This record gives sequence, structure tokens and C-alpha cells, in this order.
Amino acid sequence: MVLAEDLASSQRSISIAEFFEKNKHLLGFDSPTRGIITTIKEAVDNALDACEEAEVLPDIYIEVKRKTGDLFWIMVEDNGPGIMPEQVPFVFGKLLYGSRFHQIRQSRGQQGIGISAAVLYAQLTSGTPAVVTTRTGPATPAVRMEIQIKVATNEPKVLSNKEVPWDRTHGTRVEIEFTSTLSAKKRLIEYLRYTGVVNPHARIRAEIDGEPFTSERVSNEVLVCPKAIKPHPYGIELGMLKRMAEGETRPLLEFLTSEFSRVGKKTAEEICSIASLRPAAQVKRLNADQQRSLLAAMQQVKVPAPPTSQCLSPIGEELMVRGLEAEFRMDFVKARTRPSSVFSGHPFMVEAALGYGGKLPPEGNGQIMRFANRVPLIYQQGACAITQSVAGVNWKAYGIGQQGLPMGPVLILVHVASTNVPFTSESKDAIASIPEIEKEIVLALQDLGRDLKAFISRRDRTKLQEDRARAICAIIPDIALKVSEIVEKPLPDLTVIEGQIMHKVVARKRTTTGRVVLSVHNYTAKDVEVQVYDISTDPALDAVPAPDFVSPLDDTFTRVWRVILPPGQGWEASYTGAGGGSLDLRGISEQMKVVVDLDV
Amino acid sequence: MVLAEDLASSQRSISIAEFFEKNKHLLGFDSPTRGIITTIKEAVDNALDACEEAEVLPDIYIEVKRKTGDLFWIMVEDNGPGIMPEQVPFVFGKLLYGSRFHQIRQSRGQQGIGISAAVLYAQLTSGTPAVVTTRTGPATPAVRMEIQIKVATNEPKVLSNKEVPWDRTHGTRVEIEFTSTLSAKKRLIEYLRYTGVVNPHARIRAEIDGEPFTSERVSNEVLVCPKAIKPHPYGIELGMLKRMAEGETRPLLEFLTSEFSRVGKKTAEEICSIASLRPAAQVKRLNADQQRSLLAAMQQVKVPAPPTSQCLSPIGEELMVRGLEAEFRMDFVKARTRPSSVFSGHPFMVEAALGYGGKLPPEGNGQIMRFANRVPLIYQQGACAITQSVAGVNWKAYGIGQQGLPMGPVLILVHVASTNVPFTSESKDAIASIPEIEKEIVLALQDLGRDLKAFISRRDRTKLQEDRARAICAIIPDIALKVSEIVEKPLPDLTVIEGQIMHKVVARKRTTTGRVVLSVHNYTAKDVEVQVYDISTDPALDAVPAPDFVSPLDDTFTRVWRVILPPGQGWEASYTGAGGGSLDLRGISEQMKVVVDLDV
Amino acid sequence: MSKEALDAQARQELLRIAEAWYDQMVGGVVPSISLPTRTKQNLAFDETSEVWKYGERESLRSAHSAKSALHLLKMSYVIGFLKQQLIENRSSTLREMYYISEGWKKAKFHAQDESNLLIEDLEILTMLQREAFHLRPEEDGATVFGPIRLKEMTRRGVKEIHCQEDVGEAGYAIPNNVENLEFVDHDAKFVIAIETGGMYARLQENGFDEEYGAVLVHLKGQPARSTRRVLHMIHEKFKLPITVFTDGDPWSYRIYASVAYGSIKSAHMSELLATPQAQFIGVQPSDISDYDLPSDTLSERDVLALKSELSDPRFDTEYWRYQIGRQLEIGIKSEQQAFAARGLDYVTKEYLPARLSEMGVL
Amino acid sequence: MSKEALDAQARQELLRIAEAWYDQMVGGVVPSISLPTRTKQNLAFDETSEVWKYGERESLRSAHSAKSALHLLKMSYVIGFLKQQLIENRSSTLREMYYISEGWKKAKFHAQDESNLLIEDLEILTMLQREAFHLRPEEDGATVFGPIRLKEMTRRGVKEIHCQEDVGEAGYAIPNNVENLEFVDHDAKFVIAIETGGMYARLQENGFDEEYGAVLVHLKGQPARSTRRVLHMIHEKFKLPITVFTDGDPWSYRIYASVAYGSIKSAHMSELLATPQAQFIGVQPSDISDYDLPSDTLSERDVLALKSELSDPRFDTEYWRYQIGRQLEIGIKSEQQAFAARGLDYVTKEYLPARLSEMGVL
Repeated sequence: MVLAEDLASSQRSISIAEFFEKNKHLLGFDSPTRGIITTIKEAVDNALDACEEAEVLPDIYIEVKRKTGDLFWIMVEDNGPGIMPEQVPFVFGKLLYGSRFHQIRQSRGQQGIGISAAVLYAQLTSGTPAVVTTRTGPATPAVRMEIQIKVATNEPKVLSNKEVPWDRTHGTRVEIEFTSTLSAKKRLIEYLRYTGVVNPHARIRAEIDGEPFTSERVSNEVLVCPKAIKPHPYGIELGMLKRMAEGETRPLLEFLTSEFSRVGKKTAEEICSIASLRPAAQVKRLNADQQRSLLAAMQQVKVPAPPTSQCLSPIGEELMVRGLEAEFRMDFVKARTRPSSVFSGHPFMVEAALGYGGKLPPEGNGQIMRFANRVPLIYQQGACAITQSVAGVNWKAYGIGQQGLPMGPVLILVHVASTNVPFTSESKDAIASIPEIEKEIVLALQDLGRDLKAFISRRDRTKLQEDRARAICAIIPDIALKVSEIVEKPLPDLTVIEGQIMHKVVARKRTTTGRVVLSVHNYTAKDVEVQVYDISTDPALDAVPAPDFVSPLDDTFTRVWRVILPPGQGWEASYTGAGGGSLDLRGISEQMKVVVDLDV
Repeated sequence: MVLAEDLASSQRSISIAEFFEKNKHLLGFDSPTRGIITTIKEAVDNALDACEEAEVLPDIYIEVKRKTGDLFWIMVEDNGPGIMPEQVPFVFGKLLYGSRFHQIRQSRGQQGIGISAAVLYAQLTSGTPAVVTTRTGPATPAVRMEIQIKVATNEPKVLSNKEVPWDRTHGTRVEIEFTSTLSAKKRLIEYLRYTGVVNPHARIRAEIDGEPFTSERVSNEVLVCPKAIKPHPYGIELGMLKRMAEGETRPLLEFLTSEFSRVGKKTAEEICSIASLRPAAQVKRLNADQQRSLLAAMQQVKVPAPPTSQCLSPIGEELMVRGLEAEFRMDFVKARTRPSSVFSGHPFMVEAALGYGGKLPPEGNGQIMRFANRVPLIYQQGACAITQSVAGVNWKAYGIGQQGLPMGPVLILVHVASTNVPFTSESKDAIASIPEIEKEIVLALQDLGRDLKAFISRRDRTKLQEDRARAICAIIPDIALKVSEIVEKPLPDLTVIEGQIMHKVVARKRTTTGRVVLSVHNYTAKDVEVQVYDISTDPALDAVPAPDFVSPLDDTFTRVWRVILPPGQGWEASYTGAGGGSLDLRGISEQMKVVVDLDV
Repeated sequence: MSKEALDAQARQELLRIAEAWYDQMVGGVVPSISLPTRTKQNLAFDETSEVWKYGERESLRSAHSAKSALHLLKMSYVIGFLKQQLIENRSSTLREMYYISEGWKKAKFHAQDESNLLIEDLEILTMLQREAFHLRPEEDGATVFGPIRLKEMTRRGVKEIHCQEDVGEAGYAIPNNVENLEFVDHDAKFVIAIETGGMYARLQENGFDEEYGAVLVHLKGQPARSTRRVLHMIHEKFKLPITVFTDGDPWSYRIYASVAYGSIKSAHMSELLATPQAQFIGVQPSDISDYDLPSDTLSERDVLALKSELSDPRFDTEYWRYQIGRQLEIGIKSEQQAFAARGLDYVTKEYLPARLSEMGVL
Repeated sequence: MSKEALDAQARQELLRIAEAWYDQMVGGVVPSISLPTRTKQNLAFDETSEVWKYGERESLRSAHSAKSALHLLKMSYVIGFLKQQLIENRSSTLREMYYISEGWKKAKFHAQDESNLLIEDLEILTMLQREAFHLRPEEDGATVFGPIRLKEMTRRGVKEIHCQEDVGEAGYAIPNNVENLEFVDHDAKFVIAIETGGMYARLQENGFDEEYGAVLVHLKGQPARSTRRVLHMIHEKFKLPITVFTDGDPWSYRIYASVAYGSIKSAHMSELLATPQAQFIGVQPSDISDYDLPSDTLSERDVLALKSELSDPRFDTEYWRYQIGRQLEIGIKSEQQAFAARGLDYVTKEYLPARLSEMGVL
């Protein structure tokens, strides 16, 4: 039997870097294809976050180049505030190092893993260190460092460090090399395009393997950086409470009112009373049972939702619409920013936009754009609460086809902003199914759906009017013709019927027994002046009245009459011919005219 | 503009414990329901691994009790080698601490996260420390410690530590309390049952909320613990090679032959030659480019697959069959252990078993049992490579229904053993889709499928013979009756036809116009002695010949004749009556007799 | 009425529609027509004639929308075509008219259905049957066998035919246009209309027509208009009881309903087509258990059909509520030929005499 | 042959089967029968009779397996039943026999199909039609109109009928058992068999029968056996040319093929049912373009049917390969009534006279 001592000798601590080296897939580096997208995504997230904190309008430049074989060089450069040289090694060379992990506010990156994971991945596959250039202002020189991670200890290693000239006055540039492929280039471009849509204040330029890409700035307003807030009583767990209580010197009441969001004196007293604790109790002296009842009381008492205006940064309805319009041509686009809400004590806010028609593909599944804290979600669409919520809406009620997901020329954008976006995994591909969030998404989409329905039925109504005009101008004369033939009486005069219902200018062409008749009627309330264009192969030399202008071209003749008509008046011209060709009115808006070829 | 300095001030390092506290789902603690199963699974994995290393037959006892409301107390106790008291705080109170992370061999746990994650989860939800009792041998006393994790630093905190009396001479017992639910009790029992199947050398007992469970030991052979092997040239990446090279003092040739599996002098020389490096080169002096060409050369040269007999521990065909038979009643069960194979330099081995018929549910999807390194996989069946491989086999070719997955009374067990099982996530629910592994699974299942097909067609053949017997004994007499009625001739004697094809003893009962006739024919080649049992409501007082024995019971009469028949001979008895009831032959095996009631 | 008079009436009725439109247009009004809504909900029982007709719900079609205008245009073309056909004393099938519309430009039909519905509209507007416009139905005429004598005005002169003596075993084939028939005399006690050919032949072979003075009418499934019209005419002329013998399933009950009460599609013709006095013989759900007939389980579609009948005003009587409820309870159905399981003579020797005398017919 | 002689022959043939089994059993042999395989692949052209019959592939059914033994048992019950029916001079439908089998214990039929197939087996074994066993088909008899006189032996005596003078406009209804018909004389030049009722009535209305001496036969879609037998008998007796006029689609070509060459299901009866001299009038694919007929696009099913016909030995002639190939090329089909688009008289005044004289019939 092996003794426990023998076993103990092989026990040792594992560094977090070793752990992730072995579990790359947890961070989105599970395939060479994903590697490039993940790296750029992490670098761009950091750049945007930094610019926001520094209140600069982001100007980001990305380059991807194939070096040899499957070795790629990736560069991301921003005009952010730069990084203090002594911080650089930690930001890029140590996993789990960051400024936002302990803050309760909306930000893109959070865990301090992303970019250092890319550095780790690079040294693992290509062996090359990451190169970081940064400058914190015009007064300081730019610094260039080569950085690697000491895997066994998760500590950075600086291979070189020197001052370099740089034309940017402030900003950061990171260069990373690893083996990968560009087979997901389309997805990468899509990611950049989507990033542009939800960051209308950013200019993003890129050159991906020689292909240029630009997403121009749509808004020149600097984003107000979200501020961190205190934890909300509903959003903490026992472990966290315990840690907050450790070393706390204030009495319970003060602890509650000063360390938590939305806890005033009255609420704090209520909590104490429910938990059967004295308001003056020493927080650090509470035992485990007391801590448990304190937590229970905090989650039982009625506390207003956490403040969101500071800690969340919605895109806003107008900017969403402008962002989408810059990228897509659509007949209809509307956006909705929902009031903020809360799940498990974490504030969140849902924004959505709905586009329809135009250049969107008329067949197949509609397009769904998913965003979390202004970051596009590219992978695992099926597993995402956004997709499920989209599928949960009854789109048919709004005039859109649906087979699970909505079908046809429709584009749906959903943005979930939160101090703590609940992802299904650390690779941050999909939002977990949280009822509160799903409800908000559905409400936003239903709201937009109603607007779209109104738009479609308005459009249909216009179409209906058009249709009615057509009926009166094209079919009723035929009925009159047939009926008078049956009853063996002369053709009735239809102008009264037409005038009664129509308020447009109507032009007609009819050919009977070798005679072509053109007619124009003004059923509007105003004088109109129009040009009648009649194009056909008939020479029409006997036209009465004669056209004001004739131009022959090969076998085709274009005739133009200028016609001035008071309200209620008609005009007619006729000539010998075979008819056919085309008729049009010019000098009058499309809405005001009806042109009918009665021979077709 | 905020300056980089301001930003730098909030940068700090994040402990791995904090990280996982915020990302519970990564470790399988995403819902209270899963918490219990995950905790027990981690503790049992550790217990089995420890027993294996110590070469003890595992005897594991598990208890789950509801304390108050949703607070549960979970206890797992084993007879393993115990843990040295000074190690206990680290094993249970520090994430990423373990003995198996750096070893290349098959083991259940690997990362040193599992059980400490449970401890973290407990202190997070209930605030209670984990209680660990352990004893390393009869000579030392048992020790009992209360342990928590200091989240901010990922270091253990021992709340109490004392010697206690314990009736076990060696072993470990861990007690953990957290809020949870037992709604997945069925899954928990399933997990324990499955664990028993692939660990036939273990006795597992449990009491889950008052419900007892036992999985008895099927084999008394102590498992040979897998031994660690050196890394294989195909299984390393640049980062790892770099680390191995650091501080290496031997020349390149010796480094290659001594630090890698299956690299002999000849192979090492070939590697050096391809990489254009001198065999005597100092390994630690190699620059990045040289390291890259060394790696390329190592992965280009032909190296035999890594040794597997030591580092893998298959269950074995016989034990799989015995394990399954102990848990399920089936008509057919076979197992197959495939030869070991390699993916990306990691040795692995696939085992599979196939059960059919018996008490397995005849309708619906077949049952799939997935295992990785002897650990059952319970969640995410759909995302698992095992499931996909099962669906990829054309089961219809083997006589099994299929709608994606196989249907009907079928049970499929697949065990993947490897030094590095590629899970899709750290919660270890599903195996990633690796072509090499999927191919092995498919081969094993196809092999078993062929065996099953042979079994089914053998069974069908038997059924066919049975069917033919029935045709001859039941239908042909009816044809004879009808045909003779049509042609108006006497009933033909069928004994010749029957004798020609049948080689059994045939008993018949027929009732015509108030007369019951029993007949027995011996179509075998031997003398037979049988008892004819005729049970009906007929008193049959006029039976000729008279029965040897009559027993009336209420309105029912049982008559028995003893009949001795040489080959080819027949016997007949008749009496006045209404017929019905039943007829049987005794004193002869089921295979040798055919009993037909011609009145039915 | 003579053929000439009938034709004149038809022409006049068609012209009336065209004239109404003409007057509307001359008066500066958009042309329109109004028609009863043709749904189950708009069936109403007419106390006088004892048949189900369309109720008072109407829908207006006016040339205000392109769709309705087109409908009116097509209708005017059809009226023109029918007028010409009446003048020339020609006739045609609906299918032929559909093809003729090829030359009607905008007024061309795009599906057979469209022309069918349009003709039904004209029937409703004129209160005349399509045969009056010289439109031949495509539907199968059924056959008659029994002691009845009739005269048929054919294009080749008048034929007098006795439906037992002058016909083969298949019986007398009912022509498309039964308005040309005149029933002369008979020697019958009642009429029995039969769903399946097998049962029709069985009754003939067993001499049921001779023994009981029955006129056998083979309905050939859901009866064509001409067959229903013949039953109506025989009843009208000779006051003979009409009975209907079908399978015992929801679809067969509808056969009976269309004979007795009229169908939803032709409710505007109910007075001419329906015979409210027609009585249902069976197979009744109660017969299935009483006679222990071989049966099949009701399919899901059967159950739905039965339930839909419960909401059909034509089945809203105590008898049918009971029978349908009974069938839903026992969950089975039987065919009329299932009586063969009790012997080939059983249906004529036992079941029908018993059932008919219970019904007061024999 | 007299009815009595026919009945005696049928009884004898049935008994022969039973006797063969009896002899097998007495001889200690498991009873069995051998039947031709009934698939398209086993159709062979018989040079003597010029019809398609089953080829030489046979399958043996012996009581060695429970399934076949049961088949033989059922067959023996059916033989017993038919023997009795012949003795009592009764008849029945297949459906009735199916219900009668309720009392046959193990030999009971579980689906109508089973009894149908079994009767076809008996037809093949005895070389007799089912009518010879007094089994009435359920299928619809068609109608005949034209200058032809026949005698029908009915249960109510012999009826002599002229199919123009003694019938109504619907014509003479062909009875189920046409073996009781005798064709007496005629004044016709040819027979024209027509798929749809609309065209049958069109030819009648336009006086095509009188003008050209045509006997009109309404096939009512895929013709019943009795209709095909009547065409065969008329041709046999009077040597009149038989022509077939259908829609222009793959399903209609099969109608022609079953008249001319026999059908796959009844290939064993081809000599009695098929009329190899029958000629196809149209609608031919070439007519569709030549006459610019209104047409529909071929559906996927149509195309499959056409392709399957290319592998059918009955269509393996130059004419059909060309026509079918042509249709696949143009991708459209037309109905016979589509000629109405060129006027109601077009088909009788232009198309048929031209086509029939091209065919050498007129």
C-alpha cells in the first residue's frame, strides 16, 4: 500500500497560467480559426474601454498579415490614454490582472484574462513574445516592450524595454504573432462591422490580409464612462458578505447604509430588525449564523432597484438607428432602449432595434445581431438567451414570417448592458437564460414589432389606394364595354364615377380597330401641367392634336405633348396605329398620377 | 481626459478563487440542483483515485441529509490512504492544487479544482466551513479539521484542527454543507449506479435523504494504478518545450532521449538532423527560431505511439460485462476494449459494451452510458462526441431501430480513457469532437453491432423453426379438413408430412361434434416418455384410454396420461366433451415439444 | 314549362344583372352586386319549404377594389357567353367554359374553382339552376332500377323507358340534365337510395325491388345534383317515400343530409334539390351493436367530422344528436356491406324489412 | 358458352386446385402452388395474341412457412365458398366475401387487399375471370352511346337494347358481368373510347356519332375491367377499329395502355381484356404545340410517371419513346377539353376528322 506521505510528495500548486494553457477552449482559443478573432476582440474591447475611461473619441486601427505558412501577425492600435510603463508587463503578461473585476459597472472586459490569454496563446504556438508600444501623453516618450508570461508562476517576463519615437501623442499598440488561419475572415469583418454599429462614436479601420475595412464615426459625442456603484443587497452572496464584514470597524447600521446601494437609514433599521441584530452591533463580531440571518434579512426587505444611470451606458435609440443606417439600407428601422431593470441584484438594460425591407435579403432567416456591453457576440447563436427571446416573440402577429426565428427581410439588433452580463461560458459567446433579461428583450421586440406592423399596414394601405385607382382606371371601362355589348346599348360615360373616387391625374392608352387613343384626365382639385410621353413603333403622322415634339430612333418614335388641364378637365389625342409601346406622364409627382395601358 | 496614472491606480491582481466565485458555472455549480451531484462526483473521484494509487479495494460511503429548508449536509467517506494532515488545508482549501496536473497518466481528477470548488461553493452559500477527517494508518490518530478558503488570496484557512477517535484505520471523510435542492435525486442515483458499473472493484453505499443505495463489488482484483509517462513528441507545444529547455543542462541528444516517450538514439539523431541542430548543442542556449525548428522536426519525424499499458487503465471486457449484468437484465451483452491509440500525442483507449433485450424498455430511445476515465458523464449528452459517434453508426444494419440515436431495447456503454480527456468545458460534462476518438468509438460499436446482429439472426432462426413447426402442426390439418370437405373425400393422413419435416414430439387437441381427441406423435429418433396433462371443465368419464390420474378442483379436471412412444409412433385418447382448457406435455424439454390446440 | 320558355326565362334573368350594372354606371355609381354569405353559419331552415337555405347574411361585391372589379368583369363575360349559348341553343361543360375564357384577356379564369364559384353566384342571383344556362355538370349521373316509367326528351327525340323492363342489369343511367325527364307512372311502394354499388347489386340480385316494390337508386357516394334532383322529382310527382341506406360513418350521414336537407354549396337550390321527407335507414350507430356488425375504430378524422356535425344546423335534431353521441361513445363505424358477415340474404330478409317497418315505410 | 356450361367449368377449375392439394397431402407432400411473379419486370409480349402477359418468373407458395400455409388455408376457404356460390347460383361482391370471412376463424381476412390478391391468384390459376366465380366487381361500369345493338341476359330475362334508340342521353350503362352480353349488330364505322364525361357529351351534342358512325364509350377515367372487356368483345365480334381519346398526360397514356396492352394487375387476363389493335388518338404531346392548346406545367409526379413509362415494356415502341421524350422536352400537358379554347365545335369539326383520317380510321 502506498502511503499518504508518498502521495503528498507529489502535491503542488498549479499556476492559473498553467491551468489555462491546458484549457484554452475556456477562453475562446479552442481552434486556430477562432484565435485571431478572439485576440482582436480582446484588444479592441480594451481599447474601447480605455478610450471611454479617458473620454476620448476612439480611433482604432487593426492589421492582420500572413507572415509565413500559418504564422500570422496581428496588430491593434488605439488612441487611448496609454498605459503606465510599469503596469504594461502585468496587463499583458499576467492572467487575472485588471482594474474592472471588483467594480460594479458596465465594461467590455472584466476579468483581466482576455489579452494576456492571447499573449499566452502566442508564446505557446509561435514562441514569439508580444510587443507592446504605449505612450501616456505628449510630454512622455513612447515605450516599447517585449513581453512573455512565465507559465509556472503566472508572472510577466520583460524581454526588452526601450523608448521609441511614435507619431501618436497617446495610445497603445499591441503586436502578437501566432499560428492560425484566416478561414473565418468573413466573421472577423462581420465582428468589426457590428462593433461599429454599437460604437457609433468610434472610428475603426482595419487591413485584414490586404483587404481594407473602415467603419466611420457616426457620432462625435464622447461617451460618458459608466461609474462604479456599491453592491446591491439583492446581488450579494454569503461569501461576499463575510469578506466585507472582515475588518469592518463601523457598527452594523452604518456598514449597511454606506457599503450598499440604495440602503438608507430606514431600510437598514428594517434589516436589523428582521435579522434580530442590534443596529449598533460590531459587524466583524457577527458569527456565521448571524451573518446568514443578516443576508436573509437583506434579501427579504424591500430595497429599490440599484441606480443605473451611472453604471450603465446604453447606446441610445438615435445612435442605434444611425449606426444601422450607416451599415444597411432598409425601408424601416426603429430602436428602443428599455428602462433599466435588475436580476439577482445586478442592474441591466436592454436595447433593441428592428430593421425591415430595403436591401435586406427577402428570403431565408432574418439577421440577428447580438451584443453584450457593446461587444458583438459572434459564436453560439443558438445557445443564447437573445436568440431564444427572439424566437419567443410571435412575429407573425407583426406581419413577419416565422419558422422558429423570424424570416424574410428583417434585421434584429439586441444589446444587453449590465454590470455583470451572465455569459454561459468564459469564452463569452452567449448570454445565459435569465428570465428577467428575456422578459425585457421580448418587451422591447414586441414594442418594435408593433411599430413595424403599423409601418407595414401603412405601406399596404398606400398599395390599396394604388390598387383601387388601377381598378377604376383599368377594369371598370372593360366592364362597361362588355355590359353595354350584352345589353346592346351605347358605352356609358364613366367620368363621373372616376371623378367621384379619384383625386389624381389619369392617363390612358387604348387601341381599337387600328386607332390609338391617348387620354388624360385631371381629377385633382388643382390645375396641372404635364408632359405626355408616348413611345411606340407607330409613326403616328396623323396624330390629332399633333405632338409638340417627336423624336424617331431606329424604329421607335417618342412623342411628347404638353398639356395644361384645369380641375375636372380631360384631354385626348388619337392617331392611326397598332398601339403597344409605353405611355408616361412627366412633370407631376408619382403619387399624383395613374397611367393605364388598356391594351395590356 | 483621465490620465493613464489614474487608471493604473485601480489595476490589481485577481485571485483564482475570486475568479471562480464569479464564474461558478465553469465548474458545474451553476445551479443548486447540480451542486450536490458535482460535489459528490468530485469527492468520489478523489476517493477512487486515492484508493487506486494506494492499491486498496475502494469502499465508499455517501450520505446526503436535508438540514433545514434548502440547507443540505453532504458526506463522502472512503477507505483510501488518507491525507497527511499538513496537506489537508491545501487539498481542500486551495484551488488549483493537486498531484496529478503535471503527470501524464489516466486519472479521474486532474486539475485540483473539483473538491476545493465545492468547499468554495459551500462557504459562499451556507457560510459553513468544510469538515475533513483523515487518517493515514493504524499507527497515527485521525485528524479533524474545519477548512475555508481565503478568497482574496486563494489560500486555505484552518478554523480548527484536532485529533479525534475514528473506527477506520485509514481513509478520508469530507463533510460539506450548502444550499441546494434534491430535485435531481434520480440523476444522482443514476450517477452512483453508473459509477458502480465501471468500477466493478468498488463497493459504493449511499443514503440519499433517507433512501439507501448499494452497488456491490463485482470483482476483488485490486486495480493496478496507471503510471505516469514522459511526454510524447507529438503531444507538446512550443510553450512547453521552451519550459522544458529552460535550465536543462544536458546536450540536445540526451535531452531528447531521456525527456520524451519513445525517442531512442536513432530517432533523436534524426530529429537533430531535420532541425539542423548539433546533437551536442546546449538545449538551454537554443534561440526561439531554433526551438521552433526543433519542435517542427519532432513532429515531423516518425515516432511510435506512446506506451499505454502503464498509463491507461481500461476496465476490460469481462468486467464491463459483469458490471452491466449486475445492474441490468438483458438477453445479450458483449463488451469490446479497443487497442490504445493517440490523438495529438495523448494516448487514449476506447471501450464499449452493447446490451440488448431482456428488461430494457422495448420502446423509445436506447440508453447511452458515457464514461471518461471511469467517471460517468451525466449532463450535456447531446454535445458529447460519444453521443455523436453513437448516432453516426448505422444501427439499422444490425437490426436495431434508429432515429438519429438507436431505438428500442438497447443499452450502449462507451468508456474513453486517456491521459488527457478532451472535455468541452471545465465542468467535464461532454467529450469534445476529436476525429481519432470518434473513429475508435465507431469501430468498437460496429464490432459489437455485428455480434448483436449475429445474435438476433440466430434468435430469428430459432423463431423461424418454431414458426414452421406451428404451421405444420396447426394450419396444415385445417387445410386438410377444408380441402377434403371441398373434394368430398376422407381426411388425409398427415403423419407422413409431419414426420418428414418435424423432429419433435407433437401433442394436439381437437374438438369435433362433441368429441375431444388428444394425440401425441413422436417424430424424434429416440424413445420418449411423457406425461400428457389435459386440463378442462369436461369430466371426461368415457375417456379412452382412461387417464392414469384425474384430479377434480371446483369445476376443473386435470387428467394425466403416461405415454411411452418409440420413434415414429403415435398415441391418441378421446372422450365426450366441449373441449377448451389447456394441454401440455411434461417430462420432455421445451425445445423438443410442440403443443397445438386446434380449436383456437 | 317548355324548353323555349325556360331558355327565354334564363336569358331574361341574365340580362337583368347586366342591365342593373349598366344602369348603375350610367347613374354614376360604381357597379356592384350583393350575394348571401355561403357558410355553415348562414344556413337557415325555411319553414315553408322545410329545407335549409342561405340565411340573411349578405356580402357586397363592388368594383371599388381591383379584386371585386375583376370578379364583376369576369361575371359580365360569363353572362355574355351564356347569353350567346342560349341564343344558339348550344351547351357546354364548366371545364369547356374555363378553356373558352382563355380568349377573355383580363377576364380569363385562372382556376376551375373560380368559374365554378362564379356560376354558383349566377344561380343565386337568377334563382335558376346552371342547367337552365345550358351548362352540363361533369358529375357522374347515378343509376335507377325499379318499377318506374319515365320519358326523356333527348336531342334525338323522346325516349320512353321502364327502369326494370327496358334496361340492363346496371339500370337506367340518369342523364346530366334531368330537367328533360318526365316521370310517367310507377308500380312502386317506396324508393331506396343506396350508397354503394355492392349493396345496390345485392338488393337487385336478391329481388328486393320486386318483392317489396322498391325503386333502387344507386347514389355512387356523395350524390350528384342530378341524382338529388331525380329523388326530389320522384317524390314530388308520385309522393313515394324516399329512404336512404348508407354506411355507418360521419361521411355517409352527410350523404343523407345532402339528400334530405340540401348541401352547403347548393343551399340556394335547396327547394329544387332537397327532399326533406327523405328518411334515414342506416347503418345507424345503434345497428352496429344491435347486429354485432364487423366494425372499424373511428379515425381521428372521423371523430372530428362527427363533432363538426354536432354544430351543423342540419343535424340539430334529437335523433341525430343521439346517434352521433352514441357513435362517439362506442368509437366504431361499420359499412353497409358488413351485414354479409351474417349471410348474403340477411340484409334483405331480416334487416331491411325490420328497419323499414319500424320506420313505417313497410 | 351457356351460363350452365360456364358455371360447370368454373366449378371444375376450382376443384382442380383443391384436388391437387389433396393429392399432395395424401402423397405425403406439403401442399403448395406456383404463381407467376406479378411485377412490371415480369411482363412479356405474347406474339400470338399480341398482348402483354406475365412472363416465366414464378414464385412458389408452400405450406412450409406459417405465412404461406395460412395463404393456402385462406385459399381453400375461398374455393369452398365459391364452389357453394356456384352451386346455389348466387353471386357476391369482394367486399361481401371479405365480411363473410369473419366466420372463417384462422382463415379470416384482415384487409380487403388480401382477399383481392387471393382472387387474382385464383384467376391466374384457373385462367378464368372472377365473374366466372360469380364475383361482382365493385368498379363503376362505363356507358356506351352509338349505333350498336346488344342483348343482355339479366336475371329478369333477356333484354335487347339499341344504344342510340333505346337509351337516354346518358347512354347504355355497362353491367358488372359483361359475360352476359351478346353484341347483335351495328351500323358503325369505328369505336371511340373517351376519358372524360365532358368530351363524351360534347361528341354526342355535336352529333359526332351520327355524322361519322362512331360508337362513343365513356371510360370514366382508368377503365374498369368490364369496360375493357366490352371494347375487346366489340372488336372481336364486329372487327370495328377501336380508338382511344384521352387527356395529354402520363396518367392518360396509361389508360390507353390498359385498353390496348392490358394492365400489370390483370396481365393474366390480357387475352380477354386487352385490344392490341386499339389506336391512340391523343391528346398527343405534339398536338399541344401544333394546336397551341392551353396547358399546365408538368408536375414532379408527372415527370416521374413519364420516366417510369420509358422503362415500361408496354411503352417500348418508337411512337411512344418519341411522344414521351417530346413531352419531357416541352414540359407541359393539356386536357382533351382544352380544345374548347378554339371554339366548342373545333374538336369535332377539325381535330378529330383530321387526326382520324391521319390514323387511317376515317
